[in-house]
Formats: sequence, C-alpha cells, structure tokens
Amino acid sequence: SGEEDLASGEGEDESNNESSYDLEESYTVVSDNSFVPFEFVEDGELTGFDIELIKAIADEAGFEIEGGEIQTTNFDGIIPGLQTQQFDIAIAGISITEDRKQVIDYSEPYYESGLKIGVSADNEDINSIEDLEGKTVATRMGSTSADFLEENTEDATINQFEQLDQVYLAVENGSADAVVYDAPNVDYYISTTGDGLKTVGELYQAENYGIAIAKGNEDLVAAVDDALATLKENGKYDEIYNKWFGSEE
Amino acid sequence: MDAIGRILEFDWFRVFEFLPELGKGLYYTLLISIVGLLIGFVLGAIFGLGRISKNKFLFVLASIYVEVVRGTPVLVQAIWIFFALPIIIQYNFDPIVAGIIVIAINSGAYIAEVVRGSVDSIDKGQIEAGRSLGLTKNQTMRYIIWPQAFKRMIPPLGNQFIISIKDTSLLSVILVPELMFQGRLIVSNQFIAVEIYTAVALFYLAITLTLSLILRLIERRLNY
Amino acid sequence: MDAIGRILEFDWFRVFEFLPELGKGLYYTLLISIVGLLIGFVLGAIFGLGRISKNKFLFVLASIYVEVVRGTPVLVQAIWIFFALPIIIQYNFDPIVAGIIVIAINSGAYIAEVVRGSVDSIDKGQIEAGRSLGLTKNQTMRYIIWPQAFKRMIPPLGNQFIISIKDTSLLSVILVPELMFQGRLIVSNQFIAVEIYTAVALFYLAITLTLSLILRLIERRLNY
Amino acid sequence: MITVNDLHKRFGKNEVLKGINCEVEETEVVCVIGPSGSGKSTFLRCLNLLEDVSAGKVVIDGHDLTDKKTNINTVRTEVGMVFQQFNLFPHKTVIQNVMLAPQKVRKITSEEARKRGEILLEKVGLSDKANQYPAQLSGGQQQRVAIARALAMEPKLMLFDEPTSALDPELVGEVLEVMKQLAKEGMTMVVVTHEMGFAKEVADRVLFMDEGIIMEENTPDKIFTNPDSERTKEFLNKVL
Amino acid sequence: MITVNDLHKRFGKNEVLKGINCEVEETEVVCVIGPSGSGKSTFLRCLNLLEDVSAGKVVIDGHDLTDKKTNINTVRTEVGMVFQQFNLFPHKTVIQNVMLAPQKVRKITSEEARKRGEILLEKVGLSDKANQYPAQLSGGQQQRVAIARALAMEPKLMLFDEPTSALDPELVGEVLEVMKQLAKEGMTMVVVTHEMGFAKEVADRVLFMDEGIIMEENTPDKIFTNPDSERTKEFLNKVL
Ligand SMILES: Nc1ncnc2c1ncn2[C@@H]1O[C@H](COP(=O)(O)OP(=O)(O)OP(=O)(O)O)[C@@H](O)[C@H]1O
Ligand SMILES: Nc1ncnc2c1ncn2[C@@H]1O[C@H](COP(=O)(O)OP(=O)(O)OP(=O)(O)O)[C@@H](O)[C@H]1O
Ligand SMILES: NC(=O)CC[C@H](N)C(=O)O
Ligand SMILES: [Mg+2]
Ligand SMILES: [Mg+2]
Repeated sequence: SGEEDLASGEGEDESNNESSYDLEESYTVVSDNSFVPFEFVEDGELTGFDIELIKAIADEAGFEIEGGEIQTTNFDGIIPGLQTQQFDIAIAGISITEDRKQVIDYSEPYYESGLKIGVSADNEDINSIEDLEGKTVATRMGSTSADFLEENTEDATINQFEQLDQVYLAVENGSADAVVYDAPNVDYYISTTGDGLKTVGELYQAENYGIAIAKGNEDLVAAVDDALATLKENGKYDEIYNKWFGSEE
Repeated sequence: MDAIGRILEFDWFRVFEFLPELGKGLYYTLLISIVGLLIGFVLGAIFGLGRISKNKFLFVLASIYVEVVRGTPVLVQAIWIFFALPIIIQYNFDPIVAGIIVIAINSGAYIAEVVRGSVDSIDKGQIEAGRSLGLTKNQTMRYIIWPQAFKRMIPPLGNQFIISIKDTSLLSVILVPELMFQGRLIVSNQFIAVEIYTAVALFYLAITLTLSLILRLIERRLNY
Repeated sequence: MDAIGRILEFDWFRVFEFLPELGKGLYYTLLISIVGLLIGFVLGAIFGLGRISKNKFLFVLASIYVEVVRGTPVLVQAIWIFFALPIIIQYNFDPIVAGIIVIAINSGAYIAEVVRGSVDSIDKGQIEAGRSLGLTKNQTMRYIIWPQAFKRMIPPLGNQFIISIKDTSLLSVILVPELMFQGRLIVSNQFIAVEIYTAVALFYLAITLTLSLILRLIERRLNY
Repeated sequence: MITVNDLHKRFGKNEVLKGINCEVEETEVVCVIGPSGSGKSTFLRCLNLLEDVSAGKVVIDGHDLTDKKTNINTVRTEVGMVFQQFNLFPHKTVIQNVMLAPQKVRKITSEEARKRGEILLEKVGLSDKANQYPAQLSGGQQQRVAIARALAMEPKLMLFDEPTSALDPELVGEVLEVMKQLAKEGMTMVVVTHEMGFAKEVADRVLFMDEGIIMEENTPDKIFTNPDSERTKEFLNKVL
Repeated sequence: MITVNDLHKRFGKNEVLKGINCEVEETEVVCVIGPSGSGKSTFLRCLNLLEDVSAGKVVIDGHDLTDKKTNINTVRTEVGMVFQQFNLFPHKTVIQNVMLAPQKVRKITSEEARKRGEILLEKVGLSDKANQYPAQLSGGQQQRVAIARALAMEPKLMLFDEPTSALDPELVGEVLEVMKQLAKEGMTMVVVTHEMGFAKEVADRVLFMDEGIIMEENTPDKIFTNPDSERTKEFLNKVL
C-alpha cells in the first residue's frame, strides 16, 4: 500500500512491521525495581536481561519507550498499574498465570523459569518443600512464590516482604529459615552476593515469563510477539541471553 | 456522572469473601496499638517526668529521645527498627514484636510531651498551696499535682490512641499482618484494589470515629 | 559492647556515594511538601471557615471532609488515591502529582481545624467591640478577627509543615521518588540497609529540627 | 433618647431580664448598680443589640431596635460602648484603634480620621501613646483609649459596662476623670458600675437592678442615704 | 514572732525588695498596703520561703529561715498562707482539702483529721459544704475554706495575700468577717490588702511599701489621717 511505501522510504527494514499494526508512537514501560539478573540498578543505571530485551523489542517493533526511560515500581504495584492503564507494558520476570490473564494480557513466553528453595549454607534440616512445615519462609508479596507457598504448605509461616533484598537478608540473618523464589533469581543471588546461602530440593512449579501488556492493546501484543520472534531468529535474543546467563544451553 | 456509575459497577460483594482476612488484620491492628500504647505510656511517664526533672542527665536523655522520635517519620523508624537494628544487635524481631516496639517507642515520645504539658499546665498556685501547708515536694506531686495532671492527660492520651491506630497501617511495610497489610495482600493476589482499599479505609474510619465519640463522652464526664 | 563495635564496622563512607540519589529524594520531599501545603492551606481556609459557617450545607461538607481525612491513615489515603481512584475516574496520576494531592488533601483537613481553632480562640470581646462600633460582620472578620487569628495560625501551620514533611515518607509506597523511596531503592540494590536507613533518618531529623528551630524563632518574634 | 418597654431576655430557659421599663433623656447620666448576675450587662447589651431582645421594645433616638427594618449597624454607630475588658484591637496601634471604625464605616479619609483621632487622644490625655500597641499600656490607659475609640464615631449615647472593675485601684481615678468630663460636656450616658463615689457625684439617676428587674430608681442622694426598697438597702450595706 | 533584717530579693537583675526591716510581735495584726508591683506579695512569700531570700535575715518564731540547717517544711507548718486566688485543690472535696495536710504532714489519723476539719468548717460557717467540690462554691466560700485549710495545721502565724481582691464586692464581707474573728482570737497575722476599712478596724500597725522598701510604718489612725510620707499621702489619695 501507499503507506508502506512512505514508511520504507526511510530506508530501514525494521520498519516493515510498523505498518502492519496500529501502534502509538511511544509506550510507558515499567519494570521491577530489583530482580537480579533481570532488572536491577548498577552504577545508577537500570540494567539486566529484561531491560536489554525490552529495548531490543521496542527497536524491533518500532515504538519509543515513553520518557526515554523505563520506570520501576514495587513488584506488587505492577499489575495494578497495568490494570489502571498507568503503564502500557511491563517486563519484570512476570510469570504467566491464569489468574493474571483475567486482568492483563501477555506476550508469548520469553523465558522458562521455576521456583527454588534457598537456605542458609549450614542448614541441614531443610531439603524439600515438605521440610518447610513449621518453619518461617521468606518470599515476596504478590509473587507466584507466595501463592505457591500458600497452597503447598500447611503451617509454615510465610513472611511476604515488599523487596527481594529484604527476603534474602531475612534468611542470611536467620529471621527466616528459607526463601522460596524464582530459580534464576536465587541462583544469581547466591553466585554473586549471597555466598552464605545454598539451594536445596528440585525445581518446583515450572513457570514461563511473559511480557505483560495492559488489556485493550491487541495490536501491541501482536507487535511485541512478532518482534520477539524476530529477535530469536536473528540471534539478538541469544546474544542478550548469553550475556546474563552464560551459554549453557 | 460517569465515575459514580463506575463505582456501582465494582464487585463490592467480593469484600465479604475476604472479611476473615480483614478481621485478622483488624485484630492485629488493635492488639499492636493497645500493647504498644501501654508500653508507650510507661515510657512517656518516665521521659515526660525526665523532661521536667532538674537532673541534667535525665533531662538531656529524655530530650534526645523525644526530639529524635518526633523528628523522624514513623515509617523510617519502623524500617530502621525492622531492617537495620537486627543487623546491629544481631537479633531478629518477629514482625509483631517489631510493630509493638515501633508503636511503643513512637507513642512514648508523644506521651512524654503530654505528661510534661499536663503537669506544667497545673496552676503554680497549687504547688505553692501544697508547699505552704508543709507538704514535701514529693507529697505535693503525688497528692496534688499528679491527680489533676492525670485527669488532663486523658483526652490527649485518647487522641494518641487514635493516632497510633492510624500509625499501625505503616507497619504493613514491615510485614505486620495488620489491616492495611491484609488489604495489600488481598489486592496483590486478587486485583480488586478499589473494593478492598475502600473497605480498609472504612474500617479505619469506623474505629477512629468510634474512639473519638467515646473520647468526647469521657471528656464530657470529666468536666462534670 | 558488641553492638557498638559492629556499628563502627559498617561501611559508612558508602553513604557518600549515594548522596546524589538521596539529594534528589530530598528535593522531591521538599517540593511535594511545599506545594502540597500551599494547596492544603487554601483547602484549610475554605473548609475551616466552612466549619464555623452558619450555612448548614457548607458545615456538613466541611465536617465530612475533615472527619474522613483525619479518621484514616495517610498511607491508606495515599494508596487509595494512587491505586483505587484512577480506576474510578479512569485517569492516572503521575506519582509526584498523586503525592502532592495526598499531602494537600491531608494537610488541608488539619489546617481546617487550625483555622477554625484560631478564629474561635479570638476573644469574643473583639467581635463585640467591632460590631458595637458599627462595623459589619464581614468588616469585623476582615479587619479584626482574621489578622489576629492568622498570627495565631503561624505556629500550628509551621507544625503542620513538619508533619507533612514526615508524611511524605509514606509516599515511597506509591513510588514518589522522595527521600525514603530513594533510600529503599538504594538498599534494595546495594544491601547496605544500616548505613542508608540511618542516613535517611538523619536527613529527616536535620530538616525537622531546623524547621522547629526556625519556628521557635518566629514564635518568639510574634510574642514581642 | 432611650425608651425601654417591658424588655425580656431569655438565654434558653433562663430568663435573665424579666420586664425592664426605663427612659433616659438626652444629656442624662444614669448609673446602674446591682448584685452580680442581676442582668446589668445583659440590659446594657440589649441597648445596642449585642444581644437580641426576646420580647418588648427598645427605641434609641427614634430607631426601634426590635423592628426588623431598622439597620442595626446605623444605630450602633450612634451608640458607643465601653467594656470591662477594654477589648482594644491588640494588632493595631492606639491611633489605628481609634481610626478604624470612622474609616471603614463612615468612609472618611485616613488623614481626616487621624486628625480626629489625635484630638480625641488629646482629650483622654494620651497624645504621646498614639503609636504604641495596647499591650504596652496600663489598664487605665487602655480603657481611656477604648473611650476615645467609641467617641470617634461621634455617638449620641455612650454605654459603659463596669469600665473600672478590671483596673488596679490606683488606675481607677484616671478613667473616672475622663468619664466625668464627658458627662459635663453633655453626653448621654448609661453606666454600670460599682464605683458608688462616681455614681453619687455624676449620676442624675441611679437604677438598682436585682434578678432581672429594676427594683428601685432614684436620685443618687436618695438611693444612697435612704433607699425605698429593703433589697437596695441590703445590697448597699454589703458594698459600701 | 517575725524579725526581718535587711531583706533583699532579686529576680535576675531586677531587685524587687531593697532592704526590708520589720518586726511583728505575737498576736499582732499587721496590714501591708502599697501600689501594684511594690513588692508586697514578694515580701509575704519570703516569710515562708516560697521565694528564697537573696540577702538578709528572716527569723520566724526562732527559726532562722536563711540558715541552711533549718527544716523549711517544719517552719512552713507553723506559717499558714492564704492566697488571692484561693488555690483550693479542685480534685478534693472541701473537707478533704482541709484534712490533707494534717494527715500527710502531721500523720494524724483520718478520723481525727475529719473531726478537726469539721470544727474548722463550722468556724468559717461552711459545715454544710463539707462534701462539695471547690468548683461548686462561690469565691467567698472558697476563700473561707482556704482559711480553714491553713488553720488545720494549727499555725502560729497567718499570711494573707490580698485575700479579697478576687471576690465580687458583695462577697468581700464574709471573708473579712472570718479574718476579724481570727484576729480577735489572738492570731498573729500579716495581711496584704486593699481593704482600707479592714486595715483601719483590725490592724495594730500598717506598713506602706513602695518600690521594694517600707516607706512608712504607723498605726492605722495615723497613716490614714495624717501620714508622714508624701508618697503615702499620694497613694492614699488615689485609693480612698
Ligand atoms: N450568653 C449567655 N448565655 C447564657 N447565659 C448568660 C449569657 N450571658 C449572661 N448570662 C446569664 O445571665 C445572667 C445575668 O448576667 P449579666 O452578665 O447580665 O449579669 P451582671 O449583672 O452584669 O453581673 P456582673 O456584675 O457579674 O457582671 C447570669 O446568670 C448569666 O449567667
Ligand atoms: N517570679 C518572678 N520572677 C520575676 N519577677 C517577679 C516575680 N514575681 C514578682 N516579680 C516582680 O517583682 C515585682 C514585685 O511584684 P509583687 O508581686 O511582689 O508586687 P505586689 O506589690 O504584690 O503587686 P500587686 O499589688 O500587683 O500584687 C514586680 O515588678 C514583679 O514583676
Ligand atoms: N519480579 C519478580 O519478582 C518476579 C516474581 C515472579 N516471577 C512472579 O511473577 O510472580
Ligand atoms: Mg456584667
Ligand atoms: Mg501581689
């Protein structure tokens, strides 16, 4: 069509996708304020796997990130923020669940994850989910781990913190016996900052992360999905993946 | 208006589903404020009298306590006590205990000022009358000043009770399972922010209005 | 004591590294409290006069506003305004705007009581003197009552300023990038809770103590 | 000047004035005495509608105060009032206290108000205090300013409610002196007072009030030496 | 009974008493008059150490008050004081007001204290008010209770600081009556007062204070009719 000609007149081939969807010029993008290694602040800059991925997707799909900057919020504020249209897009290692689908839309999965137990390195009592009974378990408010614990433990005390640093600190200083949280997060924390901890048991509850999009933006969902597929094809996705998780495959 | 229509569309009945959780929150709200205030009253009496004492050391200590607590936000105190203090003293508090400590320390500083103010507000002529009858300083304090001061303390103490109940909402940040925390927890799983937060606000309003009503009745009885 | 040794071991110098972030927080803390209070003063004057007005409608409206705001915790108000109100009115606030609204609405209710109290505290003899000279009700209010009442408002308004500054810390929960929020953000990425939270507390203490000092100087000048 | 006809005043169920009848002629000075709570202040305050009347009729200089059509502010400008507690405006200087009402009510210019104010302060002997604040003056000086302030509206009638009872004994004289001068100049005055000396010397007539009515009304000579009523006698015995 | 020797009292830099000398014999009644701020109250308060003395000597009934070894509480039990503002204990009934000090200081039993208290209330004419609270009494009644309360400690000396100036004129008499009775019974009394009638009738001696010194000391007859000092004359002219 004539429109396409005009757009391709710019001479950039990413702009192919632009015309097939009705997109705004820019979207507000929000992320979690700390969820290593997906998003966290280093030297005053927000960085991490999710951050690089969403920037690549925005480039690919041809929209700007509003204000030139990804916003951050407490994890439990992300979904309400999408509901109230405060944000358009959220990328924050958000697991895809049926409950959440009622109120927000998701892209195709972009990362396979699951939940793990972390305990203090010298703890020999806790080896599986069953051992958490009667113990204090730290996790984060509003996360799938919190739900998981509610459903799969009987009389564990579940302390739901707002921030992940508070979760890990609780285990390190002994106020909680264990942490249950997303496996990549627990692993990354242990391999960088938290050498006093170790993981035990298996990978509980496999989950997929999706990019969350406020309801009513079907075109945006499709554009993001297309962009994600393109990145996976052209190797850009692997490049980012290897930077943050190494090339284990 | 549009907004009013929208208000009616919310699923207000879902609030009832979560009444047990909110009730549990209410229980902790009241528990923590009452226990916290009782301890706060003891702190307040000690430091309030410290602030009128002629003993320099007591005075300085009491003043530092009162100024630091009144000069920093309760939220900062709560976060400091729950997240920083345990690292320093290498001892962890249960959130509920931490909550009680926060309310006690905070209300203690305000109650100290109430105690000081009430004692100061008693007409100097009362002390003179007592002393001129040959009563000692302590006897004058005990039989003449304190009973009158205590009566004047009741309304501001009642007020502090209301303030402390409101302050407990901050404890949601340090995992105390009080009313606000329960509300936030429900919302983080159920995504019914309007219904739950409105219900939470109404709960607080009901408690505080009831208390101020009771307070007004007491005040009226005091001014027989 | 062990704890004291441990306090010295902390990496206090790292706080300096984050001074720019904390400084930014301080900027928003002050911005939001000042703008919020200015709007709050306008609300307070309107509703405060509403509370002494003989107009039934104005009186009821003002009373509901004052009672609801004073009866609910600021945190609940903040969360409600930030998370529930946008759903109802289908309009989203920027966190900073939401923060200003929270402080304005909240301080407005307290200032309304300050205005009411100050006007009420002016000796009835002043009104009678004005009226007996043939001044109208409005003239008496304008030339005699209000100037005196305003002078009496200054100390409690200064106090409200201090309270509002402390209240801004709650706005960290609704992502306003004020001092407490910056502190929490730094801690959540850097794991230096003791150092940062202590620094944040000292920042607040410095502001509030400075303000109360200024306030005391003003009060002294007012009582020439 | 004043005609009061069966004046009643109730506060809730408490009837404080139970039918007052009285006339005051131009240039007359009337003193009102009586025990505490007998309704003296209430009576005075009804005369310029600081209290509204429950029943009866009050006519001041031809204006019927109980008539809804009467503009009360106009009447009030013709009736000056001096209070026990002075009630000066503490945020205004002495001269500003005196200037305020003429400027705002009579709408005269600031210069004219100041000129007039200075003359009045001269009259009460306080020219040198014009730029001080009330708090810097003694009670007696404050009360004299209050008189000047009332006079600034050029009233036809002056009401005084125990103008000297809040004063230290040594300061009473200077205020009474100003009032005597005023009486001499022909001002119509109604004065509630405990100063029997003043009443004897200045009053044309003395009213003795008790429990909301005027018990006795007589010349000062008669009332102080040989009162008609037993109650008056009893009261004067206690007070003198 | 009282010997005061070159008594000085400073508040900060403000010297309020500038060398007071005076003697009071047993059963003597001394009235102190003088303008406001002349130091009358301060003088009285030095006599039972409600103010501590800056320089000079005060001896009461043989106890040197300025001596550090003197037990002030013991001396105070021998000196009763009645204040202008009554200062009754509002949270206690009339009889409890009177009973408190004997019980706590003299350690007598509650029954004995009550018996004594009832006698004293009888004496001041308030037997029927024993179980009322001070707020329920008139000013004159409150002041009479205050006198009874002071008497309950069986003092050898009574100090009165303007005991009637806070009272309505009609209530002054009942308080003065009680004081006259007390004088007649031989109580040693120092009375600061503006009631010249009382001074004339009851005082053995009148002290006129001005600016921190005793300007004149004389019998009431002499001081009221023909004072020595010009200042006294001036003051009395204003007040009488
Ligand atoms: N605004 C009011 N509301 C209710 N009752 C009042 C009011 N003003 C006065 N009263 C009552 O009216 C009665 C008469 O009061 P008023 O002040 O006229 O007496 P008074 O003769 O001036 O006494 P005083 O010599 O003490 O000034 C008193 O019993 C008083 O309690
Ligand atoms: N506690 C105090 N601190 C400082 N100055 C005081 C104090 N008490 C009294 N004065 C000052 O001492 C002076 C004398 O006061 P005092 O009360 O003895 O006077 P007085 O003769 O009793 O006056 P009055 O007749 O008004 O009661 C006054 O100038 C007063 O301001
Ligand atoms: N950012 C996070 O904390 C992710 C938490 C978890 N994956 C969830 O979706 O609930
Ligand atoms: Mg009166
Ligand atoms: Mg005195």
